[in-house]
Amino acid sequence: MSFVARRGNTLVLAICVLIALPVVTRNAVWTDSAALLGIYALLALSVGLSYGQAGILTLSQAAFASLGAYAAAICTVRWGWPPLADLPVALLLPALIAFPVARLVARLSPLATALSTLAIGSIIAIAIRSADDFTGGYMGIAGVPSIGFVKAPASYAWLIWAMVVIVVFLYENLCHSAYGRALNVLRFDQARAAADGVNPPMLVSAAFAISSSIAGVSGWLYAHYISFVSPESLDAHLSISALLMAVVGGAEFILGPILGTLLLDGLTRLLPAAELQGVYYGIALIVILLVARRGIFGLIEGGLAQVRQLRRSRSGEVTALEIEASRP
Amino acid sequence: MSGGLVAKGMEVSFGGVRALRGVDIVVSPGAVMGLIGRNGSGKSTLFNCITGFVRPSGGRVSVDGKDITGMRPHQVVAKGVGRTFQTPRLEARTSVLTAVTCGLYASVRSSLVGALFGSPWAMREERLLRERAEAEMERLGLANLRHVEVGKLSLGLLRLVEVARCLVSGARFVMLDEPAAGLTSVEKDKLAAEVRAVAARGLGVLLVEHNIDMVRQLCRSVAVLETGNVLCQGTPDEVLRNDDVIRSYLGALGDIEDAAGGWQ
Amino acid sequence: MIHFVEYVLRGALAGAIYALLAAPMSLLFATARTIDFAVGAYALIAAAVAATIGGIAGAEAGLAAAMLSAAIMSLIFVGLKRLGCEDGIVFALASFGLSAVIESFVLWYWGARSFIVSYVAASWSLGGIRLDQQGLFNLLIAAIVVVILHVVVRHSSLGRMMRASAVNAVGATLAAIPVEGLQMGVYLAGGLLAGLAGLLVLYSAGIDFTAPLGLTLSGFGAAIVFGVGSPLRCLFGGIAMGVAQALASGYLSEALSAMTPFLFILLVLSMRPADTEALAGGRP
Amino acid sequence: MNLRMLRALAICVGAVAMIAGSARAQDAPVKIGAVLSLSGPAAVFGIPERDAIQAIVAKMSSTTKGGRKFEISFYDDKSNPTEATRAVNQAINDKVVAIVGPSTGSGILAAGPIAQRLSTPLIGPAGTLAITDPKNEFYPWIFRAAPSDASDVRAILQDMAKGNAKKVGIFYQEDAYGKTGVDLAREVGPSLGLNVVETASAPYTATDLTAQATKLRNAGAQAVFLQISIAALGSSFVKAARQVGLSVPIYANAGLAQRSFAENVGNEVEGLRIVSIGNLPYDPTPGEAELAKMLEAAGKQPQGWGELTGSNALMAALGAIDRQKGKDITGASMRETLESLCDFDKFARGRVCYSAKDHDGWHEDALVITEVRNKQFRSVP
Repeated sequence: MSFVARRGNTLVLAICVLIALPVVTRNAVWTDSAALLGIYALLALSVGLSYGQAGILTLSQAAFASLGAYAAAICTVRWGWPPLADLPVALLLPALIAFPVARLVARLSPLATALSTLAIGSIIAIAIRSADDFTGGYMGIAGVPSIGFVKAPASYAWLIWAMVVIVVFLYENLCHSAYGRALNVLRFDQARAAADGVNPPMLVSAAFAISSSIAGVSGWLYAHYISFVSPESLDAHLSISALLMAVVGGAEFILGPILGTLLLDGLTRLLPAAELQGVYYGIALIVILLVARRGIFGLIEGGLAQVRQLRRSRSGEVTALEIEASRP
Repeated sequence: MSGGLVAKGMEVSFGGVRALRGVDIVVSPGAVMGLIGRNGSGKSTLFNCITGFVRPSGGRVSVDGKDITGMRPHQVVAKGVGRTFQTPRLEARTSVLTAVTCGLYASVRSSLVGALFGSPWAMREERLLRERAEAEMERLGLANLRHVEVGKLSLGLLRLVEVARCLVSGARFVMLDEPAAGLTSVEKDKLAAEVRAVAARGLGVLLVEHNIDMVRQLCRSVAVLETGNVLCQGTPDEVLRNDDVIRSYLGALGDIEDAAGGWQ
Repeated sequence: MIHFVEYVLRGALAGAIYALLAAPMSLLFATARTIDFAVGAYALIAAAVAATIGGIAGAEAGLAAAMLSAAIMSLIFVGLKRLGCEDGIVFALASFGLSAVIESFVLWYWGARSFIVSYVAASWSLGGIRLDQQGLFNLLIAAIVVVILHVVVRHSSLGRMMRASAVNAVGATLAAIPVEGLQMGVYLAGGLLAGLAGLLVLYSAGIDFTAPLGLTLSGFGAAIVFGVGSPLRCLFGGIAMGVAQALASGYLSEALSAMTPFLFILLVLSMRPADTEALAGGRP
Repeated sequence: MNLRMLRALAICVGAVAMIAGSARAQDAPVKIGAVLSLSGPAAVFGIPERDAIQAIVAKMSSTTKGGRKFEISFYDDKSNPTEATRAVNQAINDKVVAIVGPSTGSGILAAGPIAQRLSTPLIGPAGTLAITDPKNEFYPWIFRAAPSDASDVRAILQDMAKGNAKKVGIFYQEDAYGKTGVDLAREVGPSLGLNVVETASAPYTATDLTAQATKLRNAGAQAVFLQISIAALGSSFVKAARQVGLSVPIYANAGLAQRSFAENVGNEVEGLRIVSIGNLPYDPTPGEAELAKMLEAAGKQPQGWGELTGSNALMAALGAIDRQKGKDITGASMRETLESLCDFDKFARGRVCYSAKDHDGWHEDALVITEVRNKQFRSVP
């Protein structure tokens, strides 16, 4: 029972995926969108973990994703590794860079954090595009092979969303553990967390490293799905989009970033494509932020809380104040 | 060094200003030690110094003979010294149970990776943590608040949750930072009873407090700080009869009203 | 050696623009604990309007356009606040939205063309180093603006009110400080300064629709690198970044020189002592 | 034979074909997708490309010379490879038989596998060398609609070699276009007696280029080569060069052959040389003049060569459609036809022949060396 209760988000997501994907994969464009959405959702989830949980306002997630993507491309195309053998590299490489970076930024204010992650992201991007022979420079690497049996776009959509479900499962485990609770305390009050016995820089760094690994996976999937990576593929704009997606959906909620991804990406699909797209997009973004300041999930949760309270007061359940008054 | 929480010759200076000038203080197991003094007298600095939030420039701190000088806050917690905050910033929607469970962080044994993958061991530990937290809440009479959000609690209850959170970690020494500030008299009485019960369980309590009545009620021994020095030390009645104390501390009652400032 | 000095001087001149873009960010942070990521877009719209109309009237219209855009941002800010938002990051993200709107509008209205106008073409020779007057003029303007801001923020009652609004908005309101009006005013002033920066870019290097994000981030870097609180530090931040960039492009390989501004930022931030406010839980 | 006669002839042939051919195949319009950068940094090219295509379609009332009805739908690749793949996917799902675009090299490389999988050719108006590299698995499906970067660089360096300069400094923008140009110049230069002594670069949004100009001056460059496509960056460098006393001849690659660049640097220099794909606004060939007229009729001001490359790609697609009179047209049949398409109707100069071995089609004869005079590009005889 508690196993189910503590994995509500994973279950909801898994059910949604099982219902939606068979329908979606009937249409080639929707299939493609589903696959890319899953990749972006992973990126937004990585922002959710680092900003929503660990409080690191990050503008470098796309750079970590590109590390994962290049790891995949270089291992398979340059070194001839079989696909899947490159997954550990795509997972570990971003984490190895993110960990020390987080040690540096954990003690800074959010703005300075944003600036330094932006700087790290840019340095990674410049390093990648400057290593001509190794990474293909600005031209990137084409012809990244498929992951074994996964070839058709529909299978990719399934693989990618399976990965999203797995990540949400892990994320939810983390949130319901002592570490997740500590992160939550830490975000509001580092001193309070330290007094609980938390080593703030250590925990934040670990969380950021995990978040970067998630970004790495998203890049790994990207490289194998698109079969091409270049410095423009996963650029700084995407880091900003990922942050927006996470915040719009609700960064502190597990499924918030996924919802934000569906919403913002859906918007760019529906809006007419041309010079004016940015106008529509920007206005939509501002309106969403005005309507849902804690993200769409915050809005939903606020509504649910109101309903719950209403029901409680009707059913005559005890409230906190009453309990307090009745204490011996 | 003897048992108990011992701070000897604590020295702290901030940019040339000496906030502590060789303060000695001993908290024995099962006793409540009071620490009073005017604002700026160094109470908070001493407090932060012992708990690792401020690095001392001189002196030694030890717990049951083990040196903990200069350790970081989380290491100090691991040595069995817990502390509370006056008004902790918590996410308003956290439930009381979760808030108290947070205090158990130091005793968590399963690894981050284990937690991530939800290993059976980690799950079992998680259950144990909750049981321990519930037991502590039961003891402090918080059990029926389990699912109430901390944002909805009164200040008094929030302080009690803080105390619970501190105790649940298995701390042998508990440092309370002005727990009674801003409480109603009913709440103060309740709090005093809880603190006494804590001491009765054999824990050492260091109580930083402005409220003289509370100190008199609870403490066997009181130290008065003045400009970074211990002005005098003794039983509450001795201390409160001391002329210096009356002049420097009680004479300036106006300050006490401002005492609801930050913990720093 | 003479080359070194030349690079330093050129970098300092280039940094003036960053400083001008950083100043509104610093001012807004000091007043409302948030950042306006649309400053690059204000600069762009000012330059586009000024280049289209031309002359002094164009410059004035450009500044007006920038301030109008900033006024929209201030309304968004107030709207968010009235709806109960206190998170500075949300305001900042909303300004990303406005930046996208302006950038896209410019692309739609003016097309993909670039804007550049040359008024002052003369240059002065300083010990064999030729410095163009426009660059010196830019630096002068940036310095004057920043010094004025510094005096206002640090030494006037307006500045005290601004700082009070940021530290404790409720308290400031109780103390009869028109917090919201003040913050809106700072947004407008930010629009004016960013517009000014846009004009100077228009008169020196030129600008096109792709510029906003780059300009914003340069300003952001200059504003944060030495501490966000003070306009003077913005000037130093901007100039330091300009100099670092110029020296790097003079002496280092392309890859390293592209990295230099970012490495510089990281270096400075890593030397900064731990943020005590953050340690105490104060995340603005 | 002039164009009008050609057209009359074509209409006659088309009419005959219409009667002769299967009525079913002729009824439904053939769909063509245009995946172009309508936003983002590559919009500098994408927007003129779209404008030209729209103007031509309006002029032809959506009917090829051969009398076949066609339909164009536009998609934005946002100057981003991922978006390019999505747009190509969408276009093919909308049943297009060929795609004009994507606008950028990386967009084409990213979308190539999709074009191959879904059997729809891409006609890319980009100069990027790698897009027609026979080593690509998807090579058969990509056709180029502009001279490659290698042709451009060779043409302008040949012109530079006619001057006295031997030591060349290069200034380039930090992207794929900029870097490719530098690499090519380093490769081609020595065979023409040109020695690259120094390079300097800047990101798109650099606000000051005097340090870069100083670097080239200090290296003793006798001529400067600009590999830039952002007009603001180009103008800014020219200005910076003059400020720091780098008064050597400047040569620029085709990226800067944009109207706003000529107008911006017109105040600064005379005689700056630029290689260009045609010379649309200023010294047009009759074909180019016709396109310019169409653009003006559509209310657009010609900007440079973006219109020409866009028209090239469209005309290649239309040419391939016309070659398949009376047949059912599919992506695969378009590819096959394109692969042997030669001398089709178009506006730009140069002789174009695609073959299985040559997917580039366009070569140096499509280029012209121009000179900035009086704020205009003037063709150098």
